[in-house]
Amino acid sequence: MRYSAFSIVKNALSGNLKWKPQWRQAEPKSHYDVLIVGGGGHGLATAYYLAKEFGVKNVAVLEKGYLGSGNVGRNTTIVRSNYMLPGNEPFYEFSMKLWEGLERELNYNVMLSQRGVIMLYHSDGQRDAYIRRGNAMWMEGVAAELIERDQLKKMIPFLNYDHARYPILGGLLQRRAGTARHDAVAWGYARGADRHGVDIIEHCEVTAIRRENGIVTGVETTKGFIGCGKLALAAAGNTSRVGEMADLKLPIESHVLQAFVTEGLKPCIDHVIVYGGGHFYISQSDKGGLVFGAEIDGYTSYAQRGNLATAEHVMEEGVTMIPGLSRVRVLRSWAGVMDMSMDGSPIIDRTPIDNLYLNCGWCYGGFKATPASGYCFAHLIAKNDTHPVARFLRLDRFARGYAVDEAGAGPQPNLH
Amino acid sequence: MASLITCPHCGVRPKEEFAIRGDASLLRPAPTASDEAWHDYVYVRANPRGRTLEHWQHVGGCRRFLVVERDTFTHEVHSVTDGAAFARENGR
Amino acid sequence: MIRDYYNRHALDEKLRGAPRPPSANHLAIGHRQAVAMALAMAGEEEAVEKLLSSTTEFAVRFSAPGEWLVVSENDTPEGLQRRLDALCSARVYIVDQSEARVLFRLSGPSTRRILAKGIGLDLHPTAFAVGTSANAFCGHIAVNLARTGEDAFELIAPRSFAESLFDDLMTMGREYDLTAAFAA
Amino acid sequence: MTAYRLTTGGLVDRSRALSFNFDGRPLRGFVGDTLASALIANDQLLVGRSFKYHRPRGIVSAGPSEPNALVTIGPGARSDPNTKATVAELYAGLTARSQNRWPSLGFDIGAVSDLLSLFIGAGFYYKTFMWPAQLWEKLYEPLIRRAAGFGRVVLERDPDTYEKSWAHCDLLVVGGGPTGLMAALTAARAGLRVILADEDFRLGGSLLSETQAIDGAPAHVFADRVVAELQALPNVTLLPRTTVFGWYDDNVFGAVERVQKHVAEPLAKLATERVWRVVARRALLATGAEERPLVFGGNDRPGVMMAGALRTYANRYGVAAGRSVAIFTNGSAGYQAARDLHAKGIAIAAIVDSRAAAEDAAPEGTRVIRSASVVDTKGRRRVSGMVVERSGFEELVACDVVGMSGGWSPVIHLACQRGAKPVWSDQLSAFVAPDVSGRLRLAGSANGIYTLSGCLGDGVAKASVIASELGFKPAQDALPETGEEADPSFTALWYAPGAKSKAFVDFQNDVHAKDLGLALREGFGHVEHAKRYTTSGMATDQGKLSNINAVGILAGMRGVKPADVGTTTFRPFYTPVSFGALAGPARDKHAAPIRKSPLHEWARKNGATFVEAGLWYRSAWFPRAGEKTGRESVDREVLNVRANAGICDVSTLGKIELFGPDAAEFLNRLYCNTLLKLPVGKARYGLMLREDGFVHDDGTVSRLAEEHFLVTTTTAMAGGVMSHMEYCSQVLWPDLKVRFCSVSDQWAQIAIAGPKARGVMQQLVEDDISDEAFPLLAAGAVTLKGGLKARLFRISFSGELAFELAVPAGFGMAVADQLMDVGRAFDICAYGVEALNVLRLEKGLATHAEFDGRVTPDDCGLGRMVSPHKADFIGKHLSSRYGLTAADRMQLVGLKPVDREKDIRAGAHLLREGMKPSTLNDQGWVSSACFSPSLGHHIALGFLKSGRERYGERIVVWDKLRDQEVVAEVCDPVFVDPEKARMKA
Repeated sequence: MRYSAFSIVKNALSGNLKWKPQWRQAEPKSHYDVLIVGGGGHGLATAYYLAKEFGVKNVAVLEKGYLGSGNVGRNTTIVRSNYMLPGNEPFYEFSMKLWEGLERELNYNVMLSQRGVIMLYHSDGQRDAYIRRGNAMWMEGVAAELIERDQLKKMIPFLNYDHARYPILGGLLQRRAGTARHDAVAWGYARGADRHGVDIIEHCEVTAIRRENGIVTGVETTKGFIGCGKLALAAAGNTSRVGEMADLKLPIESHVLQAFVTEGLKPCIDHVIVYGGGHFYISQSDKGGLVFGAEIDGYTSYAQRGNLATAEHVMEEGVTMIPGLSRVRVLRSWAGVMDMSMDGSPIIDRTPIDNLYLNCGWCYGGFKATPASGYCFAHLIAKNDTHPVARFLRLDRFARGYAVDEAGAGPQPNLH
Repeated sequence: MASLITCPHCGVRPKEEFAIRGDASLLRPAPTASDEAWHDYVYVRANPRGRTLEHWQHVGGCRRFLVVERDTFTHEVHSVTDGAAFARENGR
Repeated sequence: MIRDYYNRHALDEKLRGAPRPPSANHLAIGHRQAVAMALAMAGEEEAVEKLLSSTTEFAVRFSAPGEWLVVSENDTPEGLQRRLDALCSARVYIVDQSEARVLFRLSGPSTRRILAKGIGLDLHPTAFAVGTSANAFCGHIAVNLARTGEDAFELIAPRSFAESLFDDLMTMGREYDLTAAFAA
Repeated sequence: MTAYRLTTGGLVDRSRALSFNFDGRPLRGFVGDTLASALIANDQLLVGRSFKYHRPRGIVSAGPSEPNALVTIGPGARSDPNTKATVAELYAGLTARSQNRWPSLGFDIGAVSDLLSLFIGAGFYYKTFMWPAQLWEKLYEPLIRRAAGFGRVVLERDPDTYEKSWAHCDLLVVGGGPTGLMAALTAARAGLRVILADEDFRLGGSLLSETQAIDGAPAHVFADRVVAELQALPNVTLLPRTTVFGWYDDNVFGAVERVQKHVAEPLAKLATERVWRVVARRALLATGAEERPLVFGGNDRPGVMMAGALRTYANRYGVAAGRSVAIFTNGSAGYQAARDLHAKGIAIAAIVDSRAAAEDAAPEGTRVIRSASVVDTKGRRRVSGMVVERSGFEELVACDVVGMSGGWSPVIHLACQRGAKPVWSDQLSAFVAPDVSGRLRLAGSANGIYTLSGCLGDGVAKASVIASELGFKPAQDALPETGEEADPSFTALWYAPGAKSKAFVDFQNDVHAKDLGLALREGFGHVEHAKRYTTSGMATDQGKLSNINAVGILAGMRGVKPADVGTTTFRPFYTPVSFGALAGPARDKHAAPIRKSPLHEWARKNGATFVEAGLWYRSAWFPRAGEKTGRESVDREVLNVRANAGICDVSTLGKIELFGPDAAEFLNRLYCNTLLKLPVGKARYGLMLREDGFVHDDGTVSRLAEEHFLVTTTTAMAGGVMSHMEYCSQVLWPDLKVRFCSVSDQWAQIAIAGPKARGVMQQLVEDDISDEAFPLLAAGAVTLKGGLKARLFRISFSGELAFELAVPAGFGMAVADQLMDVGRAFDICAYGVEALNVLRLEKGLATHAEFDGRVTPDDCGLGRMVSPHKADFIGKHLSSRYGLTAADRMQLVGLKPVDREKDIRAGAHLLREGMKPSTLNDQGWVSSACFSPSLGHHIALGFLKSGRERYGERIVVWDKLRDQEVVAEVCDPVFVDPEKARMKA
């Protein structure tokens, strides 16, 4: 059923009883050409592009929980392509472009809101680093603007210009960046993949990877054995656990990142604002809640819950950046398990096992990458060849000395 | 854990007194060890769901690196030992 | 040309002017103590601990295994160094910290409630008895905390943080009319 | 008038009236009222508009689960949006405003959306607004945003203050009702350190609304007695007005105390809110149970309220929500409410009971309609009647309030915040807490025990078990006497069949039963999907009333048990907590501690402009009269250092002293260059790598004695390097005999640089510091004239003849003053970090602008420092990886604009002349740039692919961000005195 204003009216007039499930509850077949482990944004996007762009239709997505129960449903919904390093920027810009056409591509309103992401700077050194980044963006053809303090005051008057511990000197703005409705991304890709024949199998946990002669032949699951021609992992925070089933040695640690939402408020914050004196970032959802977060809790964790000390620190940064937040009440906190890589950048690559493919290491940045991650991973799986924009995101980059270290923090995941 | 760590030197302390360095189960290879050994030491992590050993430095207290044996799913702490003592016992 | 240089206290600016008469809860800022860090040589930790606790000439504060802060009200920094050298010769390295640390002495009936606003330790007398000392965070600042009496604590903070810690303590104590002055 | 204040009764203080204001209307209430009870007393039941359909909404509950009665309280910068009127304690001068309505509460334009509700059901926005794309941000989204949201936030500086406090106890009791009070009392008498927290401003919980007697006294009198005893015990801390909002690992709880939210003008010496971090050996949740609403047609009309709330308003606050109350119930609680209201003289229009048979006693003369359902309500902005359906027949029952009672759900929120899922109980027809750990238990109604005597007894029993576990001996006191009690049973009813109009599940988010049906139809039947698709349970009440009904309805539609549907995840915060409270006092200038150099006052006295550097404030430059820009001052300072002399505060550098027989070996492994043979009395530049081979930090290493070293670090990395050294010494090489200690705060350190530096220094120093006696890189103790012991280092960061003098911190200012005094004859000036930066740039010295965590020593031209002979050092092995040694790596170069008038700025990228900008064509970037007063034009340092082979090449410095392109000449990074003659002078 195609979605449109017309379909809404038509269905309403028949009592809204004729809407169909947005995707089928598929039961697993015995064999698929491609099995994708992980029914989150990346797994579903991969399945969608495999079927739609690369003609691989005999595909199933296996999800151990409910669809979208991982990080796609527990992030702060930010979409941007303001990276500095050549290993990252072309990839994220490719993603940004896919975002811009996603609603029509999927016939699903993911509510992409290009309201602008601004990253504040508080010292000359930080400004110079942002200029370097802004120029790197321009090199890739991505518009960036340096907003100086006076201009910023007009644009965002409620920031802490006068009493801040670290003065707000300006910001780097990407106007095309913004937010999207996170759950809708998962549902939209699921619906799209389903329409192209992909089987989406929820509540189906992979328990083992079966190999014969060094090749993956299928997976054992809670719904029985499922055979496959190629196996693709998009398991985010659970990458190490799934990888272990195939004896993969991975440069990944799972960390917990909290996010928060306030009570609903009338429109007050029109951009995505990122504090440079810490990691704090905030935007307002269309429902009115202020959605925000900051750094990871710091220890490895598979529990989707956070720590009060970190939460308090996030609030400190918040009121330091926007004093007027002080009386706004925080409604809820939640947490996701991040697949933090050793250089803070993702991995989309083959593995030492010929028909096993890997997509992981998304750290904080997985949501914005969803379309490109799916596209590039599908490209890799279908053609056995790396998509050009993902050519630096290789698994062997650490051994070869080509880390893509955006933060310059070195091989300690909790510093990225 | 997550909220409190019992430092063997300073007693029960809140999480914010600690800085977390990472996996404590890794042994620094000999300088002559293979490229692979060095790669694995610096870049590869077992990342278990369950018990793990981690270095937490008590920066707000004695500044010792502690080896915290902890469950990454339940967040239960099983033991906390001094990092140097742990290192000696494990043959460094 | 002989010069006698003036030694400036880190809180000179903060405590300028005539002090208010001390209230029941009072913060006294130490002046002119000698402070040294004693670092036991490898294998000498226990011996040094014993030696340090064998005298009442100075106070000993636990910092880390084999590391203590030694505070003397009577010695000069050089004097303390000599005293410690004599006491534990060849077992310990002594690092003068007299200029690096500022002493805060907090006393009064509300002391525990004031400190609970910044320090995560359980300060109940059964958990942190008189005579106990340890490093801890007070808010965002690392201090050495010692209980010197039922309602008396001593905080030793790095000099560069002294003004910040002073401001924090005064904020923590405002509910109880905390006053502050240099110690007599 | 329908709602009114009863003439007698209640726990409000009728002798103390309070005036307050709602939507501009001056009203009066009493001490002891909540805003909600006072509004009801003033017949103001309509208090807000709903989220999506803008339907008029009234007060539903009497507690924190309130979905509708959200108001903004307080004026201007003190306004608190979305405050639940049902928990807001009334105070004199309170001003409240309704929300989400325009132009007024009575007439709201937004209500037109109610007419469109067929078209804007759950998830409608996912299916439309897609064409044309650019209209989303311009039109649709702003419309949606404006219609959504509730209160308005005033983004102004908050005049109030906040704080935090730690608390430690043997037992934390959450909830001060019958269970909690008895538990606290039992534990306290046994000697435990007890904290009792309750969100209400008065302790007693349900006892304050109870009509049953305890030990022969009214229940609230009993509560007061217990509270008085607890108050007198030294081992008890009572925290009323305190909500425990979260249960965290290790039995740590977060709680927020509203210290002064109930006053118009908070006292300055007190925080307005305080967040408690409670470390509890044991905790007991005595959080009670929540009465469930019923899902029936028209159940959102103002006047439809929880039956228990009606009881509370009548018994505790002495207010009646109406004159003729109808009850719709599925259990005994509805009857209890009817009896209590009836006893207060309020007419009971009818009791509609969904059950066929029940033992419950209705008040005398009350009509009870069994096996019946309410299918609709009537009335405009207030209910005037309800339509009752029984056996296919409909009847309109006139009433001005409908009290609904759908059974009970234990409040288990906190127990489920750490991953364990609630467990369905068939017996209780409710989700109960999972077995979480021995350290947290539930008691009383939270534990599914709904009788008063049961609660009192369970509180005692659980506290006794806990006391015994912790080694205390609880007394065996007799339980308080209670009278006979009604059987608290009910028969679950998730959805009252036959609804004639919208039957709301989630009032605040306007989710009605049909939305759940649509969700299921579209494949969103999983409870998490249904929540996310319909937004049920996502409002400010987090579904405290609605979630259980949503689960029941989904279960019914799916044909399974509620157990099979399960619940969504419970997460902090139990009720919303302000940013301000969670942030506490660490905000604004106090967001991070401020570190001050011992020379801070000296710099200030000399007119310094300060700049933040990590936690420090450093002097940036020292403007003089007539200098209009910082640049002018910096240029003067630089030229003066090159021509005469200058002094600069470098106290903020990290300084660490090391001791021990293995100190040299330790440092030798720590730095990539050789340090083992560093002679006593000498300093050496040291470069430290990370284990991955990239530069970590640089600094100097001085050998003060055979087994005594002093290392310096950069200001930024001081903490990181200390930690790194501790890691290496404790974890990697625990057998090396080395001890170390930070001496950063012990020494004031002053750089004295310039051709006249020695002349100045010799005025102060007793010792001979001639080039012969104290050559370049000499380091050691000196005595200042007058006897002050100091340390002197002949090191230079400016390329000039230079010293660094370290004196005990307290003497720093006096010595710096003296240097300025004696230096006057040598034309000395003070210079700041900006001039320092220009001086180093002219010398091509790398700092953290260059060491960005991605460069190797060789990239910076320091490759020769990496010792090829050492067996091991941090970073040795991985330095040899292909990517770190590739020929096309970017290398540090100097850049000079070909047109000397042009400027170059840091952050620009580098392009070959004539090449198009693209990521592929990117040749490098500018790391630092400045105007060089020594050369009279701009200079820069940058990283350029294979840069060292390209000296002399012209390159485009491409700064698109500022729309600037400058052609520069690639050159050696050392711009001034490459022979180092000046430094060696």
